[in-house]
Amino acid sequence: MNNIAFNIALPLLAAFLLPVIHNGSAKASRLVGPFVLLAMCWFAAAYFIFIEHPVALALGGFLPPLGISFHLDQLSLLMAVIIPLMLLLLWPYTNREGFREEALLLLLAGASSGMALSGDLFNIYVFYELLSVASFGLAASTHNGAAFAATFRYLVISGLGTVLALTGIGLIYTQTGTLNLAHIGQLAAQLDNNVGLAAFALIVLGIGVKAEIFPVNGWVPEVYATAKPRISALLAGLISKLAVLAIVRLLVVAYADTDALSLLLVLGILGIIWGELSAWRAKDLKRMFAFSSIGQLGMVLVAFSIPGEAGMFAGLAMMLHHLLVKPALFMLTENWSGSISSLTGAARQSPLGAALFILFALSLIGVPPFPGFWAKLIMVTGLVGADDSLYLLALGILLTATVIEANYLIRCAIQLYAPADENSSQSAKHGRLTLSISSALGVVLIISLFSITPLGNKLYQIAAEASNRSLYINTTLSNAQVPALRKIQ
Amino acid sequence: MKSTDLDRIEVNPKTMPKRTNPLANVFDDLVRFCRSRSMFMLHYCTGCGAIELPPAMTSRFDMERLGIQPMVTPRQADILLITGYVSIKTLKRVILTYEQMGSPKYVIGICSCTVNGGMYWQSYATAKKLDEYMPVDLYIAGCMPRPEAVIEGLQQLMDKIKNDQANSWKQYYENYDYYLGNQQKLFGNNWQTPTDVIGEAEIYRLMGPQTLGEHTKILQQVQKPMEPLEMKL
Amino acid sequence: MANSILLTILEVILMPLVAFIVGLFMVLMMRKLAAKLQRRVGPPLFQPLYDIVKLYGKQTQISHGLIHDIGIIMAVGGYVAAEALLPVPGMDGIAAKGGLVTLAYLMMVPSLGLALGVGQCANPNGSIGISRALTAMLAYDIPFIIVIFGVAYHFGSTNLVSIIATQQAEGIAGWGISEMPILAIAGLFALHASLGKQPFEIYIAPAEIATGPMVEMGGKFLGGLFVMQTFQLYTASVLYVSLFLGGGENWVTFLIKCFAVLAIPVLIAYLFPRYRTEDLIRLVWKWPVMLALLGVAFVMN
Amino acid sequence: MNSAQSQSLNVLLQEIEGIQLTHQNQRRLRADISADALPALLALLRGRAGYVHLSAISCVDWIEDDQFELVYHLWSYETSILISAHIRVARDPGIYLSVFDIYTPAAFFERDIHEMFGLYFEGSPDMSKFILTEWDGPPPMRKDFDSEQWVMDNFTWQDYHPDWLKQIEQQGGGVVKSADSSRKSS
Amino acid sequence: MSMLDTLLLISLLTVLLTGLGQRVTFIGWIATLLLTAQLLTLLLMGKLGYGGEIIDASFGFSILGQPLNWRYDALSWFFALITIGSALAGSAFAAGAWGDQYRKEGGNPGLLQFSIALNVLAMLLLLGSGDLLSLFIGWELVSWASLLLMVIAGGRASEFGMRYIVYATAGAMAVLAGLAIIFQLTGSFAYDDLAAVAPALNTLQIVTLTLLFFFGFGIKMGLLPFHLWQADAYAETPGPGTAFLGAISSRMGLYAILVVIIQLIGLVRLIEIEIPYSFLSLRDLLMWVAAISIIIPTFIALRQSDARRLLAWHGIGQGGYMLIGLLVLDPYGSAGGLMHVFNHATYQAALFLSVSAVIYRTRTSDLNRLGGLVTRMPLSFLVMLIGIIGLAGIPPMNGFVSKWLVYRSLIIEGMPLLFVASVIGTLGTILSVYKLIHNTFLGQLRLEHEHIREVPLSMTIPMLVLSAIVFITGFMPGLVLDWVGSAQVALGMPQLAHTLGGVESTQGSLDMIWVCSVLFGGFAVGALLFYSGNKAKRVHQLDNYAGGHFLTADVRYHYSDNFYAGLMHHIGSWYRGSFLWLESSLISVVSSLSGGAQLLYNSFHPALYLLMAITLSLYFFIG
Repeated sequence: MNNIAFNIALPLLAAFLLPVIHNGSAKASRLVGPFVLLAMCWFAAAYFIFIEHPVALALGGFLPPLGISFHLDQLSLLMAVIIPLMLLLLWPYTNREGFREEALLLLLAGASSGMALSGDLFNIYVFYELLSVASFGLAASTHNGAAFAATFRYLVISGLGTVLALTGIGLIYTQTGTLNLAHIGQLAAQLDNNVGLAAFALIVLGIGVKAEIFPVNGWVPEVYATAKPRISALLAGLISKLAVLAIVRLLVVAYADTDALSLLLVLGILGIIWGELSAWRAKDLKRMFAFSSIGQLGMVLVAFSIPGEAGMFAGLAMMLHHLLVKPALFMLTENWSGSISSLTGAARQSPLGAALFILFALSLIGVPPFPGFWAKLIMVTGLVGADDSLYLLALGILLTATVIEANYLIRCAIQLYAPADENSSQSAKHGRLTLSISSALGVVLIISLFSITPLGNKLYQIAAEASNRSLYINTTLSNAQVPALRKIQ
Repeated sequence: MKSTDLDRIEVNPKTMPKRTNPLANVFDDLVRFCRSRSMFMLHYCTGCGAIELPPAMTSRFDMERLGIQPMVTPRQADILLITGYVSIKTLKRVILTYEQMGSPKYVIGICSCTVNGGMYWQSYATAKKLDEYMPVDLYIAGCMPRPEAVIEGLQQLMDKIKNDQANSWKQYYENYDYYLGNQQKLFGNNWQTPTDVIGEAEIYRLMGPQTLGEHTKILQQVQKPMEPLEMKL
Repeated sequence: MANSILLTILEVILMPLVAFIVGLFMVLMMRKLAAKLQRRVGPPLFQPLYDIVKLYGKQTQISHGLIHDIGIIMAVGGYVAAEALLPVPGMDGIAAKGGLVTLAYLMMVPSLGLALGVGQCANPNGSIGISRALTAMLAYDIPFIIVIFGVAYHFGSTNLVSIIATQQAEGIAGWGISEMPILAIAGLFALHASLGKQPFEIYIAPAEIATGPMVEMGGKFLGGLFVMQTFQLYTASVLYVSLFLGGGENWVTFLIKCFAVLAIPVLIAYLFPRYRTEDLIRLVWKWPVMLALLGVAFVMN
Repeated sequence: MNSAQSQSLNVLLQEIEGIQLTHQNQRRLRADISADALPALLALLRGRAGYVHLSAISCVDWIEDDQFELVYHLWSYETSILISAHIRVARDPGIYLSVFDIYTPAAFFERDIHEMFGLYFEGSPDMSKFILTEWDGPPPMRKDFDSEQWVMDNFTWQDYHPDWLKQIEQQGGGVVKSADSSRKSS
Repeated sequence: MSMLDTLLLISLLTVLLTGLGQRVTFIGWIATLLLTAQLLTLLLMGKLGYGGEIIDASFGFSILGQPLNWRYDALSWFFALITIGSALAGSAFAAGAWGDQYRKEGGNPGLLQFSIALNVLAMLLLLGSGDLLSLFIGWELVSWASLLLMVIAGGRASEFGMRYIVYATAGAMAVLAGLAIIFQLTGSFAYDDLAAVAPALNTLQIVTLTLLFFFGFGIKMGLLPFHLWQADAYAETPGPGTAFLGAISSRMGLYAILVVIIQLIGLVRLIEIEIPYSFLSLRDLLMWVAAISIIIPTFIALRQSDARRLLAWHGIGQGGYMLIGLLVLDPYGSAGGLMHVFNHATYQAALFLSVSAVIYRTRTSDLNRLGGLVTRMPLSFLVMLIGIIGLAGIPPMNGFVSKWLVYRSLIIEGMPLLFVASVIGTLGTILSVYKLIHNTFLGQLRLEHEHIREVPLSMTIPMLVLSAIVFITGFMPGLVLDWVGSAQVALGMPQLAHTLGGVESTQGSLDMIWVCSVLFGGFAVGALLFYSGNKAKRVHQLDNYAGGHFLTADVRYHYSDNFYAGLMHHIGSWYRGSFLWLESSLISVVSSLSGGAQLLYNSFHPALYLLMAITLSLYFFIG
């Protein structure tokens, strides 16, 4: 039971040992990363399959609320499985620059698994810090001026964000006197005043930097445009989801039905408007996908701000769908960089790439048979369910945003199939690796298309469990288990 | 211009032989009577005589009581009024208009210029004898005959039609070679009108012995083909 | 059932003949009135008949193709069929089987047929004439349709036979003209415009486009158009009589009414020069449409 | 129109050497000049005296002197005096230069004169057939062309006593019926 | 395995075969064969058209707790018949010589057949939808499938396709919003739940639902404010594709309106709702939208100089008739509206095919560069003649019957201004269809078209079959009125009592058999009279009256440009393209907004703004 902690420890250890192994034998160091990720997958999957009810692990023998405790319920374990899988998919197999990027990726893996699993607010903050450090390194890995400038800007905003998050956590600590999420949940009454709300706002703005929430996502287009497509896929696809999950955890536990929800809703709506509108005018593919991911994350935020199970369900559906589609689209930009007008006739040079582009675009817009439509349908029914005029406004904006999204995505698609003219680039051919990655994601999308009903029920079950506040509190406080380091199954 | 050409055209055309069964004759008389009582006049003012026609049509002399209406296009008209001197350029258009009319058609030459060239007799540019170029039914002399004279002429034409003496339009088909010869003399050998007179003569069985001659041979060499656009699948 | 079919077939054959004869006299009356207005003697009694027999008696004539022939056949045939829908004293024909709206559309078949025939003459004068004729039709058909709506709504049915029956039931007071005077005036205006006589004669303008559609019509083609003219006058006046003047109780009063109705536009016609197409549209869309709408407003409540 | 203007005109015209001016009346001035001085005169008049209007070029065939006389009728709206410039051109080569570049309407007059008199104008834009499109004989208005003779050769004449005329004469000739008997209808 | 399953299965099979076999040369014939198979299975379900009961599909799944099921009733059978019929005509036309020429010019006939088959499958799914969710899924599939058909031609066609898809997505989102509101009211997407709760809805809900659905479905039908995309998009599609789209694609919007507004919400509610400050009820407003979308597109069609665009604009105009007929709510009007869907499909497909035949031979559809083709392409002329008589709604053809029904209901229900508006539409149609046939087939034949022959048999047969249908259903409208009657019953409207010839009633009846036979009797009399005269000699087109002028072939003696000069002189100034201005202003608003939005991301001092925002919120929260 206690080896889930390995999921965090192992990658960190591997990250630090990598330079040593590299000096030993370069070939061996290449194998370390994938091996560690496979192990992480194995452990997390083992837990995810056998768990019936959420389990709280008190690390280091100290019972919560004093000690650090991990909260393992289906949602966090699901994320724990997804993280290594995505990293395996986006691992730099053909990497020649040496081990630094691999080490950072392993660091990223460890930090994100920690953030997904941990049940302690400060612990989440620490892992979040580790995560942003790793993402700075990765974002700057293209070693050119634009990348450095973008990463620097990202650094400034992220630093400021962490300061805010810390003040937020401090405020919560002054109010409730504890940092354990479950304990905070128990004392939620004390946070139900202005200070509590301000604390939540600060944490949202703080952690929101990575979750591309409206005011703090100034860095997104520059970083995604200049970073390697694999890195921006990771950042946009995976890391932003973890940040959102952290906020949602706090929301479910402490601020269940306060007007924190409307704060999230407003930020989500603004995110959608800003994201979709600026994507409409974007000139090159990478920036367009960056803005579109801001818009999509705005939608995810709006979905999570729906009170109760329906909100969690809709949010999870939108999140997982975006996690599947966006990395694939980013991978396509590997050979399709440069302005969109240079892409005219690119479909002739890489027909499979264009077909995949259209598949993912249709699913993103929400054309019926594709899972994107079902996610959007859940969200729409959820928004209507919460009969409050602000939610109806959100529904309206969501629908108009879809129209704008359809406009610029189909404009690109038609541009691809238009006859090639003089300013279309000649090197629009896709590499075999990138095509294989995005087609793998495409296959997953199509499988989920056919098996939509079972997936829907499983997701509903996860959402129900995750949004159950009382279950969270008493699993952590009442029957936390002490993991004996000795018993390793 | 040998005089022999002249007498080949009998000047006062003999009446057509009566048809055998009486009913056909009654029908022919009726049609001839209606033809005489309803004449559509193509108001082709080629020269100064045309100024006499409006008074003939309006209230004082009122041609309509005789059944004569002015019409605009040759397709609808029966009478072609040549009112005045016919210059060679105008003669080309007059011949085209004449050939575009549906027969039985009648030509009335008003003013002495059509009879013998009138006061322009020694001009190089005018045609002297109209009936060399097309069969003329009636001349109304006078250097602009008064409306009474015009009406009198038209009445004489009505009488001629009623008792079947106004068949000169058949002359044009039966003696087409003679007329074509005169026309080619004036306009040169590659003179051609869009209407296919020889084809028409064949269709309506009006081919006389003199229809084809050396002038029509010249015409056939020069003529650009003008077969009608047949509907074909 | 069988003899009623035979009866209707007999009526359908007889009505066009009656229409042709009455139409001839209507044409004669029109030309006589025109002559009298211009202080002329005017044509003899059977002049329209002479013209038609002479035109059909023509020995050579030209045609521009099969569609040119079919155009004239449709023009004459369309009106022959339209006559069968116009009830006359003693004969109802198939008026009960197709109402007022069918008649209005059947009167468009001849103009479409003529338009096709003239189209194949391949003469721009004809095409310009036809484009002006169709524009004039667009112009005068709007008040005509409003009048039809008013009458049909007032009598509650589009069946001409029942319209005439209701009018004759109450005598003069029941006539359309006494119950809907404004509509009657608008109807007269529309009738006049639909005849295509002097002020609205832009599509036959002899000076500018050489009698428009009739430019290439000689011999039996022009004869067909003269026959169509007789039918046109007859249909217009009989329709007006059956809508507003209570239809025909017996032939004498019926003919008097028809000739009186036709005399009015003819008298007006020969005193006016021609309107240009756009002025014609402006005039017909302004006054008759206003009158007709006013009439319908009265009918509606 | 007053004498001051005509005085200044005379002074102006003296610039063309060899010009003889005769005042037919107050509004008409005739100028006889040599053939090669004409363009200079026209340019001078147009430039300095407001003679913007070349109303006509007429041609006279002096067959005895074996010369054509060309008369250029010029009109000015300021002085409103009609100047007609007369020049003489030899008949047999029959070639003169065109003034089309000074007065554009000259093209038509020159084309007409070429067709009627056979006088060729070098530099005139169009010297093709103008009115007599069917005529391919000699220029008809030259005096050495005898129109009547040509007509006698090419045309035949109406026979003045054909038998149908005799037939009418037996019926008393000319108008036989009186006017009122011919009135057909009431 | 109900009949519906076999139908959908064959349709799916067609899609797969045409999709995989695009390289095969005779793919067209395979597609035609399979479409005939679909037609046969549909006819086997024929008893639906004569009052049979509903056929349910055996497959149906429930996704995320919402049941999805498919069923066919008389209404969907009627629409399905038209869909498969026009698709069959289109693909048969494209299968033969047209396809070979299209391939030689670089087009891909296999792709065209594939997209037609895909459209048919999508439409069959939409027509069979058993609940609102499957309706919406079918709706989205149809709009995306028709996008594929529109962008095949590439070049400008993809621009128009792009513009179409923005309109279509906006429409779909409006429908989604409507569905969401219904879900909020009834908690499920089933038809009968909505029908149950409909009477209890308050006015605001009814108005929002109607407007949303009319906005959503109206875009596909090309109702007035949203009609800009249709003409260009349909005209640029390759030949048979236009015929299919023009005939049925925009009628899917009408089907959806029928199902949702008339069948479920019920039109009676719409009549009671008064619009403030105006004497119009909501239904009257919708009828006026339909009436205006009859007139304006027809008079825009009048000015077009491209044959395909002229016909496409008429497609929009005729859609207004169907809506007006259905909104009158009396058996005549609704029967007229439904029958007009069938009639319009037949003659619009025939007209588009004949125009494609002309393009096949002369390589141009510009009306000012055609003329005099009647002597060279008589069959296409005959098809276009029957088509335009149908489109103009003149007696012998079926267009007249449906327009007569609509007019009669407008007269008896006493709606004068609507009646006049629709008649103005008809008159405008007559003018512009004559311009179409005159500029293409009549007038002087051009030199370069002297050696043109009639199109091959594989193209004339579909055209002639369609025009035969137009004539037969005009002569005996009873055939179609049976289907229309059972569709009315399926919609829950009173059925129209009709005979084979037409309609019997005291307030004015129509018997097309009598009217047509008298008309042909009249033509016989006219022919008798005509051929009693002497024989007429056929003359060349240059043997024409031109005021004495000798016509030569190099001067074209033909009038076709600015055809209705007099009319245009009068109403020319009314064409100001106000809708185009509206659309472009909307686009500029969006682009300026997006410019503003991007400003935030290009600014260099995010941290400062962030700090300011935070201190402000802190002061607000804690202070």
